[in-house]
Order: sequence, then C-alpha cells, then structure tokens
Amino acid sequence: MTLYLQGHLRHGKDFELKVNHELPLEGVTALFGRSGCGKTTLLRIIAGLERPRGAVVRFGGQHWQRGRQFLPLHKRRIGLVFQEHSLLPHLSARENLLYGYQRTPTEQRRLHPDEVTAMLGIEHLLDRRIDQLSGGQRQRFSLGRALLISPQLLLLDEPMAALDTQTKREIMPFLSRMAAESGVPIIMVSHSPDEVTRLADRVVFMQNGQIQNVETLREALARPDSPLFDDAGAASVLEGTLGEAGEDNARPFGPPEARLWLTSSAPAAGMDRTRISILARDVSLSLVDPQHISIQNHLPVTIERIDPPRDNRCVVACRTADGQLLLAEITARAVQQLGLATGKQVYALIKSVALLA
Amino acid sequence: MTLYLQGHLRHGKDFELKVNHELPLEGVTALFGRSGCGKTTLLRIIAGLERPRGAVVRFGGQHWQRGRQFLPLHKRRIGLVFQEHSLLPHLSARENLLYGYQRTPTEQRRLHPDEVTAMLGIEHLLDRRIDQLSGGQRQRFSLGRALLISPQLLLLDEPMAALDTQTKREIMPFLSRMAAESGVPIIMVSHSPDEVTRLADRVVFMQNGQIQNVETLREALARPDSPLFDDAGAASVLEGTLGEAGEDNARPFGPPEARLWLTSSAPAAGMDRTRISILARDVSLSLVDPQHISIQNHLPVTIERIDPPRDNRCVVACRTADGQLLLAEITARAVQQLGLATGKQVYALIKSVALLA
Amino acid sequence: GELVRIAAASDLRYALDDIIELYREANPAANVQVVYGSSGKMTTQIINGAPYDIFFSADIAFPKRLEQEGLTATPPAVYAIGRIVLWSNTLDAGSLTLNDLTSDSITRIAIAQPAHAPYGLRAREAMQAAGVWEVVQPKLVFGENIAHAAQMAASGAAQVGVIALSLAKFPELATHNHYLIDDNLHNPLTQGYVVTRRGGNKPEAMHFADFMATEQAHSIMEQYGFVMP
Amino acid sequence: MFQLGPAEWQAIEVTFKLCLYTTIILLLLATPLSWWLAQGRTQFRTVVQAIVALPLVLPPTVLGFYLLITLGPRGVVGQTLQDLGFQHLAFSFEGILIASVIYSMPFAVQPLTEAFRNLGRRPVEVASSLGAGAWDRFRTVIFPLSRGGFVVAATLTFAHTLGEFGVILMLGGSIPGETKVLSVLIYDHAEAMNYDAAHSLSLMLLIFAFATLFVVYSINRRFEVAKL
Amino acid sequence: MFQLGPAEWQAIEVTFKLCLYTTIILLLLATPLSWWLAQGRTQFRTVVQAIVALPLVLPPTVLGFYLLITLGPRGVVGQTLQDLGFQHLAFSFEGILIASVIYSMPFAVQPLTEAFRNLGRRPVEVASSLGAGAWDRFRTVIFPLSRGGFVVAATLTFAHTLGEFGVILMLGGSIPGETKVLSVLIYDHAEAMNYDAAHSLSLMLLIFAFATLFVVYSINRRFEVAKL
Ligand SMILES: Nc1ncnc2c1ncn2[C@@H]1O[C@H](COP(=O)(O)OP(=O)(O)OP(=O)(O)O)[C@@H](O)[C@H]1O
Ligand SMILES: Nc1ncnc2c1ncn2[C@@H]1O[C@H](COP(=O)(O)OP(=O)(O)OP(=O)(O)O)[C@@H](O)[C@H]1O
Ligand code: MOO
Ligand SMILES: [Mg+2]
Ligand SMILES: [Mg+2]
Repeated sequence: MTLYLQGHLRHGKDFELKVNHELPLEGVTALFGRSGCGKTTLLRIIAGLERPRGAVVRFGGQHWQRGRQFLPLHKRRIGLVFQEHSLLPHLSARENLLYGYQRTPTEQRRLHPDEVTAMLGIEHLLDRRIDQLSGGQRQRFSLGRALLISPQLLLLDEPMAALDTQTKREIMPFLSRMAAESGVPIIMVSHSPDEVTRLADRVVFMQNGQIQNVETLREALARPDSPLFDDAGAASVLEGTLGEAGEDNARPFGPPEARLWLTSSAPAAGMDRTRISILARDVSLSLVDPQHISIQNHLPVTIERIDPPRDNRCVVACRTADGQLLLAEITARAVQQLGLATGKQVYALIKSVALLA
Repeated sequence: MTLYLQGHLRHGKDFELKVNHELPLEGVTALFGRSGCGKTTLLRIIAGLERPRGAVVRFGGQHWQRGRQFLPLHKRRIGLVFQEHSLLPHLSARENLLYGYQRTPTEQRRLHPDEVTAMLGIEHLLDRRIDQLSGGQRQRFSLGRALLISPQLLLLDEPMAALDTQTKREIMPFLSRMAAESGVPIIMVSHSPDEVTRLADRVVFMQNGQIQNVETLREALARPDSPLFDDAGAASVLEGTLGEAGEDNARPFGPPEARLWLTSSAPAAGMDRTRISILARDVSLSLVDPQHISIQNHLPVTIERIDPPRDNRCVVACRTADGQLLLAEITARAVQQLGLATGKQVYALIKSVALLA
Repeated sequence: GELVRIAAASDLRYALDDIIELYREANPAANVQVVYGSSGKMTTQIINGAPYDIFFSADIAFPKRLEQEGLTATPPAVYAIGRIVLWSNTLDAGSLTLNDLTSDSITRIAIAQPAHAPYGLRAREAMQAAGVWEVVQPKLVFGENIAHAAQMAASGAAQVGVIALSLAKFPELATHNHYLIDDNLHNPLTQGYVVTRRGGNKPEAMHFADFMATEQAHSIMEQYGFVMP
Repeated sequence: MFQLGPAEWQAIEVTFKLCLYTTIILLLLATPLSWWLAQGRTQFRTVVQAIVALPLVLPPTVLGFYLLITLGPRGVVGQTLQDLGFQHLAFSFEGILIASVIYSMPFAVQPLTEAFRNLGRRPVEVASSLGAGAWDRFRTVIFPLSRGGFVVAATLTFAHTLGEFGVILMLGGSIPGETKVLSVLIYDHAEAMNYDAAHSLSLMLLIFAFATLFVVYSINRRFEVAKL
Repeated sequence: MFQLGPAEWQAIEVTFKLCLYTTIILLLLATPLSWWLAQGRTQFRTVVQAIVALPLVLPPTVLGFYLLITLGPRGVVGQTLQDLGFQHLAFSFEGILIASVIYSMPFAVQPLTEAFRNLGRRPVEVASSLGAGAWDRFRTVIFPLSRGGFVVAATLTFAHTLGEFGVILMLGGSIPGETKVLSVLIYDHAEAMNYDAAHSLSLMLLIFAFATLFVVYSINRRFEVAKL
C-alpha cells in the first residue's frame, strides 16, 4: 500500500509546500522536521482539509483527489488527531469518544470503547465535561476518538506531546500492534526521537515545505548525522530470534555465532523475528575478548568502515558474524590508540542492559 | 527565595489537590508527574487563577494570598505560559509578543524584543496573524511573550512540548541563563526527562494532587527508581574542574586519581566547577583494568552498595577516588559472575562519549 | 407670538390645514402647530400631560371627558357636524348605496376602528340601521383613525371605504365620486372642541379658537362638507 | 377582573400562530443565509448583510404602508398573484406573515451570522474526520455550538413579532380572527379608554412572555458549552 | 422632486440625536449588565435576563401608553419629578429617550451577553498574566474579542430606534423639534396622502441606513478575529 502525493500549496508569501512522492505506508511512518517545516500542512492535504488546485492524492488504489475529483474527509475514513486540542466543547468526554464510533458501520468496527479507554487509562473520566480534563487527558481522548472510527489510515499530529513517559509507554505498543496486526498505516508527526525509534518503521524527513528523503528506520538510525538524534547519536537495528529465558533470566538473541543476552522488558517469547535497536554509543570495541568485566555481550565483528571523526567521535560500522551491521561510536583517540582500521577483527562490547526491545 | 504554598482545592469529586510546602526557588524547578496529577492546577494556584479558600501563597517575603488578602495576577509579575495555545486571536503575532512588554515599566525591562525573537527564531513571523503560524511557532510566541514582561517568576506549563529538538536546544540555554544570571526563578512542567536533566536544578514530584517530594536534580537522578526516567535509568552527577583540551582534543575532568576524559560539546573552559551527568547504564565494571578497549575512562572505585535487582538489573553504587558517588547499572548475571560485593575494589569503565555536559 | 399647539381629529386633516393657512395670512406673527390623530388617542395624551392648547375632537364626548378631569379652560363647544360617505378608488361610489356593500364583488371595506374613532362608530351605526351589518362585518378592515381608513381605500386594497366627507372632498380623493350616507342612519357626528387648561393661559390660543368661529373659517369648513352648528 | 372574551381568544390564537410561523420560517431562511454571510467578508456579502438589516430602519408603519402597496391588488406582487388566480395579500394572514418575516429578518440573521462566525473551522473539521457528513455536522456540531445564537435569534424574532404593531396595523386591517393580533387589540382597548381590558391583556402578555423566556433561558443554560 | 423643508430638517435632527444618544446610553448600560449576565447561569440571572427581554414583547404603542401613564404628570415618576420642581417627562425629548432606551434594551443586551459568553476565561487570564488590569483588559481584550457582538448590538439598537414609531407616537405626541422623529413624520405624510414626501423621505432613510450599515460592516470586517 502506498500513498501518492503530488501538488504544491502556498501559505502567504514565505511558505511553499511542494511534494511529489509515493510513500510506502505499511506500519508506522514518522514525519520528522523542524517547527514550521510543513508537517501539519502535509497531513491536512492528505486529509483533504487543504485542497490545493491540481494536487493528486492517491491512497492505495483509490484517488482521493485528482482534478475535479475530490473525496471529502468524512468519506476517507481517516483517523485524525489534530496538533492542538480539538475535543468538541458541547459534548461530554464520552460523547466525544463515541462520536466517530457511532458513525462507523458495525461491520467496520475493529476497536471498541472498552479496550481503547482501558488502554488509554481514561475509563474514570468518561462522564466529565471536557473542561474538567487535564491537558494530557484531553489528548488521550482525541487519540481514542480517532482510533474508534477504525480508520483505514491514521494521521497523528504529535499525538503524545502532552503525555508523560509512562503513559506513552502504555500507548505506543498499542499503536505498533495496530499498525502491524490490523494493517492500519499510521503517519505520525513527532519531535521525540524516542517515540520515533520505538514506533516508526519509516521516517519522512521534511524541510522547508519539501520532503527531503524517506528512509527506513534502520537507515535513518544508521546515519551518524541523522536529524533524528539529539545526543543519543546513531543506532543500529538488529534482527534475530529471541529464545526462552534461562535460569538467570537472560534470554539468548540471534544465532550462536552472534549471540546476545537480553534481560529486561523483553517482548513475549515465541515471536519469530525480533528487532532490537542498539545505540552506537552503547557499543565499545576491544582488540581482545575482555574477561572479568560486567559487560555481558561480546561479539566478534569485522570493521567495515570508519567514518571521519565529527566532534572527536567516530562511528565505526562493524559486520557481525551473522552478517548484520552494528555501529559503534567511540572517540577518535580510541581509534588511534587501538589502531583500528577497515577489515580488522575486533570484539564489540555491548552492555546487555542497553538493548532496547 | 522560597515559595510557600498551603491550601487545598477540589475539582469535582475525584480530584483533590493538597499542598503545604515551602519550595526553594533558585534556578529552575521542574514539576514532574503523570498526566492529571495536578501540575497545571498547582501552577494556577501560584498564579492566582485558582483561589482556593483559606490558601496561603507566599513568594519570597510577599504574601500573594492569605486570608482576605489577594494580589491579583496582573500585579504579581508572573510570566505564564499556558499548557495550551493561548495567543490572543485579535492581535497579530507582534502585538501578542509585545502585549506584556508594553505594560512593563521601562526600568523593569531586562529583556527586549530583539534578543527574544532572535533567540526563539521568530523574527520573520512577527507580521503574521496568529492563525498563520504553525503549532510550534505559536508556542514560541507564547514563551517569548511571557519572557518579555521581565517577570519575577516564570511558570511554564510544558512550554516546549511542540518544539523540535534543535529548537529546544537553542531555547534551553537561554532559560538556564535567565534563571542563573537574572535570578528569575522558573517553575516548569515537563514530561521530557531530557529537558529536566538539562534545565532543572530541582525536581518536584507530584502524584494524585500531592507533592510527593522535592529533590535536587542530583538526588532525583541518583534514584534508580526515579520516575524521571524511562529507559535511561539512574544517573550520577559528578563535579570537578574541566581542564584545557590536549592535542587529541580530549579534556581532563576531575583530579588525577579520578580523572575522566571528555571530548565533544564540553562547556567552555575556565569554569571552576563543572557538572557532568553519567547514566548508570553507561558505566560498566571490571575486576581488572582492561587494555586494548575503546572505552577511554577507567576509574578505580570501591563498591559501596549493591541494590537488589529489579528486572534483572542491579544498580551498583561506587565511591570514586575523590569521594564522589558513581552509579553503575549492570545485569544481575554480571554481579554474580564477577562476584561483586560491598567493599570490593573494581574498575568503572565509562565511555568518554557518554559524558553529558 | 407664543406657540399654539393644536390636537385635531383626523377628519380635519385638510380642512384645518386650510384654515390655519388662512389664519397665518391674517396673523403673520402667529405660531401655530397642529397634530392629527384619532380623537381617543389625543384625549389619553392630554390627560397624561400632552402640551396641546386646543383640542378639536371628532366627537364632543372626548372634550367632555377632559372637562370632567378638570383639564379644560373653556366648556366643550360644538364647532361642526360631520358626515360620512362611501368612497372608492376602484368603483363608482356615486352609484353605490349601503345595500350594495353586501355584494359578493366587494370583499374589503375600510372603516375606522369603532372602539375609539367616532367616525368608525357612526359608520357601524349606519350599517346596522341599513340592516347590512351582519353581512358586511366579515368584510371589514379597520383603520386606526379615519384618515387611515381613507388611505386603505385609496390604496385600492379595500374596495370601499366609509370615510369622512371632509376627507372625500380633499382634491386627491375628490377625483372619485362618493355616496353621502343618510345622516338619519346614525347619531350625529357632533364635533366639539375645548381650549385646554394649558391653553387657557395663552391669549393666542383663545384667539385661534375665536378664529374658528369666523365666517372665513366656516366657509372653509363648509367647503369640506361640514355642517355648521 | 377582566374576563377574556371571544375577541381576546381569537387575537391570542392569531398572534400565537403568527409568532410561531414567523419564527420557524425565519430560522429556516436565516440559517443558510447567515451561514453564507459568515463564510467570508467579500464586498458582496457586506452589501447583502446591510440590505438584510434594512427592514429595521424603516418605521413599521411606513414599511407596512409600502407592503400594502406592493402586496395589494395594485402592487407588483398582489397583481401578479391575482393574474395567477390567487388572492392578493393585503388584509390577509398570509400577508402579515410575509410582513413579519421581512420585518424580523435582521433579528434572526444578525445573531446567527455572529454565532456562525464565532465557530471557527476546527469543530467542523473534527466532525468530518469522524465521519459526519454535511447535514450530520450541522445537526450535531454547528447547531449545538451556535445554540446560543439560535436562542437569541428565536427569542428576538418571536418577541419582536409579538410586539409588532405598525406593520400589521397598516397591512392587516385588524380583521378579527385573521389579522387582529394582540398588540392591535390592546391598543384598541387603550384608545377606547377600556383600561381594564388593556391592563389585563398587557399583564397576561407580560407574564406569558416572561414564563416562556424564563423556560427557554433555563433550558439553554443546561446545555452550556464548555469554554476553556 | 421633493425638497427638504424645515420640518424635515428638524425631524432629521431629532431622530439622529435620539438614535445616537440611545445607542450610546444603551451600550454603556448594557455592557456591565451583559457581562454580569454572562458570568453564570444562576436562577436569578436567568430571571433578570428574561425581564430584560420583556420590552420586546409589549406592542410599542402599549409600551408607550404605559410609559405615558408612568412618566406623565399623573404617573409615579412624572409626579415625583414635578413635586421636586422638575418637568414631568411625557412629550419631551428626555421622555422619548428614556422610552427608546427601554424599548431597545433587549437588542443591546442579548447580543452582548452572547458575545461575552463566547469569550471563555482564557483571554482574560492571558491578559492578566501579561500585566493588564481590569479596565485595560476590557479595552484591549474583552472589547475587541466581542466586537462582533458590539456591532450587532449597536446596529440593532440604532436601527431599531430609527424605526421606532408606536412608542414615540404615544409618549412623544409628535411635537416638532422635540419629539417629532422621522418615522412619525413619514407616517404623517403618508396618512395625509402626501406620497411624494413620504416616498422621498423613506428613500433617503434607506440610503442613509444602507450607507451607514455598509460602512460599519466593512470596518468590522477589517478587524476580523483569527479563528483556528
Ligand atoms: N473542573 C474540573 N472538574 C473535575 N475535575 C477536574 C477539573 N479540572 C481538572 N480536573 C482534574 O484535576 C486533575 C488535575 O488536573 P491538571 O490539569 O492540574 O493535571 P495536570 O497534572 O496538569 O495533567 P496534564 O499533564 O495532563 O496536563 C485531573 O485529573 C483533571 O481531570
Ligand atoms: N495561513 C498561513 N499564512 C502564512 N503562512 C502560514 C499559514 N499557515 C501556516 N503557515 C506557515 O506554513 C508553515 C508550515 O506550517 P505547518 O503548520 O505545516 O508547520 P509544522 O511543520 O506543522 O510545524 P510545527 O511543528 O511547529 O507544528 C509555517 O512556517 C507557518 O508559519
Ligand atoms: O378623526 Mo377620528 O377621531 O379618527 O374618527
Ligand atoms: Mg504542526
Ligand atoms: Mg496540565
């Protein structure tokens, strides 16, 4: 499934949005870019709230906009979460939540109020007037409301900006699952690298009203200069099979020749392929396999590339024994001291606790 | 300077806010707590927008509320950034920005429009109507507007939730400086651990309408179970003197017996004492001083305490040679394999690149 | 001279205008204003303090009422007897009689509101006496005063009006014929006037009242079809 | 105490019908018109807006007089109707109904336009995104959110028609059971110095109006829209 | 073509003064009252709101009649005034001014109340936090944000007073230069079948009103408030 977008739109004399892209849609697509670069505007064009002349919007095989043809928003089945609070003020919290649900034909309903309110932690707030909710509570109702129309596409404009980390943590797996299992593509604006890393399969980088490039999450993370990052820096994503926990609760990941040990908060076993992401800065390199050290994961790797230092740090790309790419970020000084070079065999030390599920 | 708050307030039948606290105010105080715990309500009481009967609000030596006595908001000189967009819709962006500035007596003005707009990157947007601004742009105008009244107290309710990381990075040092140099205390609601770590001197943890505790940033970071953290986990803050960079650009930090090497983005030299924060999970422990490894910083430390494992991870508190506390987070498996115990001398391995300035 | 304000019933609209013009010619210094309306309304207003110096009513009952209230300076005096006519803009009223009003071709007939306009009351009496009231009643439309009734007929919206002869003689309306209703069919329209208590202090007011009794004034009144007492 | 006779009951019935129909017709007409007026501020819309307000300016008797001329047998409208085999509209209930609709137009249009203008586009966008079509959006979002405007429009229209006098006097001819409304009846009583009847009817009218308004405002209050 | 004589000029002057003063007085009175009404929905406020709307309901002639009875020399107010050595108020400019204020009250209060209710507390809170005191807030925030309501209130009041007839006829008695307003004059011309004058004056009135409204609405349009 892809979303084809073509058109341009001017706001005033300073801003012009220009797109001509076919975006793959499976899973979660993050829209990433600086404030004012046109993310909200892009979502509005997709939703049909802006209707630039001559634009083309095609969702899968269906033309939502082309020439005179224009499918109005209420027929597009888009779950939309606006950037700013947008609960309907004359309705109670419950009525807001159910507004779209009631307008969704029974046979199209995949989600139901009970599960959504439970997931969002808003069951006890249903009878409130919306001015009796806190900022974060309102945001959760907006999200729940959009989910409950069981949309064929979710457009989320910073849907969790007002939420605390814990609440986000409860919501994110739900969105992930929704995109993966129900096949509902999600396009999400987010300024939080953490959110993007956890949720996105793909990142659309925008700048000055244009789509700069579209990368898979793995590609986006691997770039040391990725705008995704603040201080966390580059990261690599490894795929492998997660085994059962042993007696010390550590769970093997990957084939024996490139085995990692995971402990905490690992996803339920039985999944065929699991994805883990490792921050480059969490990976150290050693010429020998060190003993008596608390770092549990030592992988033999071959250095494939050493990027020139930026800010005295180098990203070293290593190939693991099972052929995956692992990035290590170390000081230029260490590169020099250890005499690292392309093709050299070294050990990558990964703190097992640094593995993200 | 302290803020004394005492009173209680009910919202509906579910929520009750109850406080009786004297908060130190110097620098930046972060208000941290889950969605709906009462952060906005607390700020509104401080501002005088809620006026619970019998409450007492004392700012420094001045009673803002006590019994019948009540100083209305417009006389409190509070710079207030509301959680939700609150630009005045009948005014242009510029008029919004200057609304409070124009009402500030000239001799009280410490900040001026030029510097504030430059800092916020909104110079080119001044002539817009506010519906011609993006979400993040509006948030920056709200912040700028509050700053320009040169307040004696800043109350910021998630002032940067809609901003991208880069923009935040430009704004945060400004706020820091404002709090430090002009002595304007800041109370800020934030859900972003990154923001709190970078900005706050003190964290007020709220839960269910109550102030749970008030801790300095260092204390808050040191708790392994600190609600501040998502996956980053506990952290330690070390103080020391930062030296000049050598030829390989690494800069020494701390006394020779506990020397660390910092590279990137270190603050300008010449500062007497510098604070660095080290995530516990970035610290590994080794029984011997390992060689041929990319990790540059090896500190001899003494184990002072090993916390019981949570989720198979243990936080190990170590005392450095210069007597500061350094936390390491390692797997329970490693504790067992290395035979770690209180009093044992080990080496703490800290990736130099993991040091935050 | 001092201002004299006159309140006058609507049937005097044109006659009194002519008389005042004449009066002004004779007394260039005179300052006379006139306000027309239904006699009932004028009475209510005078009772409640209206600054009128002379009141020419369409029926002497109203000035008598003012006298009872102690608001008059002179006793109510008859100044003319009025007549009512059938008038139409669309039909030849000259060949109509009261009995023709029952004809199906006449759907709307304008009269003044009998409740407070003397001309309306007399119109009703006449129709009752002619025995057409029952049939005609559903066709009636009511003007607030007699001039209003005349206007309804003049607009053509009402085919026939029962109006004051004095109005039917106004040049604009006189282009159409009228039928004079027999004055035996109704009580006489004894039109009375008073000088109010307020006007009693003004020599100018008394002077104008006297002028109404002059030959010149009478001849104008007669031109407009009034019968002089 | 004054007893209501058949004349009074007739007038009450005519008045009530007139007010009700006028209010309903005006709300139906004014809603789309106001919506259109609220959508933009082009020169043309401003002209229409000013024209809609004009009936306010003419003295009611004058307005009634011109309507009489227009709707009567010699006027454009009345003559056309007669040519088509209908009755002309002077001195008929239909006539005063049309007059009332014109006369009270500004009272319906202005508050509604203002209410619609205050809505902003966001609620409509939200409702669309939740699958509501145009009529559904109007019914469940636009209408309840501008309900205050509708209440003002409806009460001003109803009350203004209740108190209408000059227009009806001129155009209606106070035909009992057809065009004689309460306001004219009370006036007649007062003019005839039939004060008992005038006072009683006025008092009744006031009490009735007060009760109605009180109920309407109370209901409106229960549907208060949340403001942040 | 009909020429304006001194009677017409006098009427125009009286009318303009009456409309202007009424509008100014009403806005001054209605602003605090509406603000208070908009602050809550207690039973008491609802009662006051209903009472304020009552002048609408009474036919203007009837309202005029009762005002005549009250303000005239035999009425409570008029008599009290006379006892204090003043003039009673019937048939005076002051009298019809008071009547106009009462008569048009609902047209000022209702749109303003609705506008104030739509404000929400946020803008006021924002202005307070930026150092604006009560009067400053009213001037720079509340007023501009409810300007639409003020425009509706002012135009409805002005126009309604311009077209006022019944009240003035009863209470004012059409005294030239004092209480004889344009509406009464036009009616008088029409009743005297002086159609030329009636038509000309009506046309003038319409053109003047249209021009005024057009200008007001155009200005209003330039100050449009941003809606998200
Ligand atoms: N008028 C009200 N009636 C009932 N409950 C209310 C009312 N206003 C707020 N609340 C409740 O009070 C609690 C505190 O609200 P507050 O806005 O202070 O939360 P918050 O900590 O700022 O949350 P967030 O991070 O989501 O903005 C919430 O649980 C909210 O639901
Ligand atoms: N009506 C308008 N007139 C002029 N410029 C506008 C208008 N609306 C939006 N803009 C500009 O268009 C640009 C894109 O706006 P948009 O809301 O899409 O940004 P965004 O990427 O969503 O930003 P943010 O992260 O701050 O929400 C911004 O620079 C904004 O100032
Ligand atoms: O002149 Mo009258 O008083 O209308 O019959
Ligand atoms: Mg945006
Ligand atoms: Mg909040």
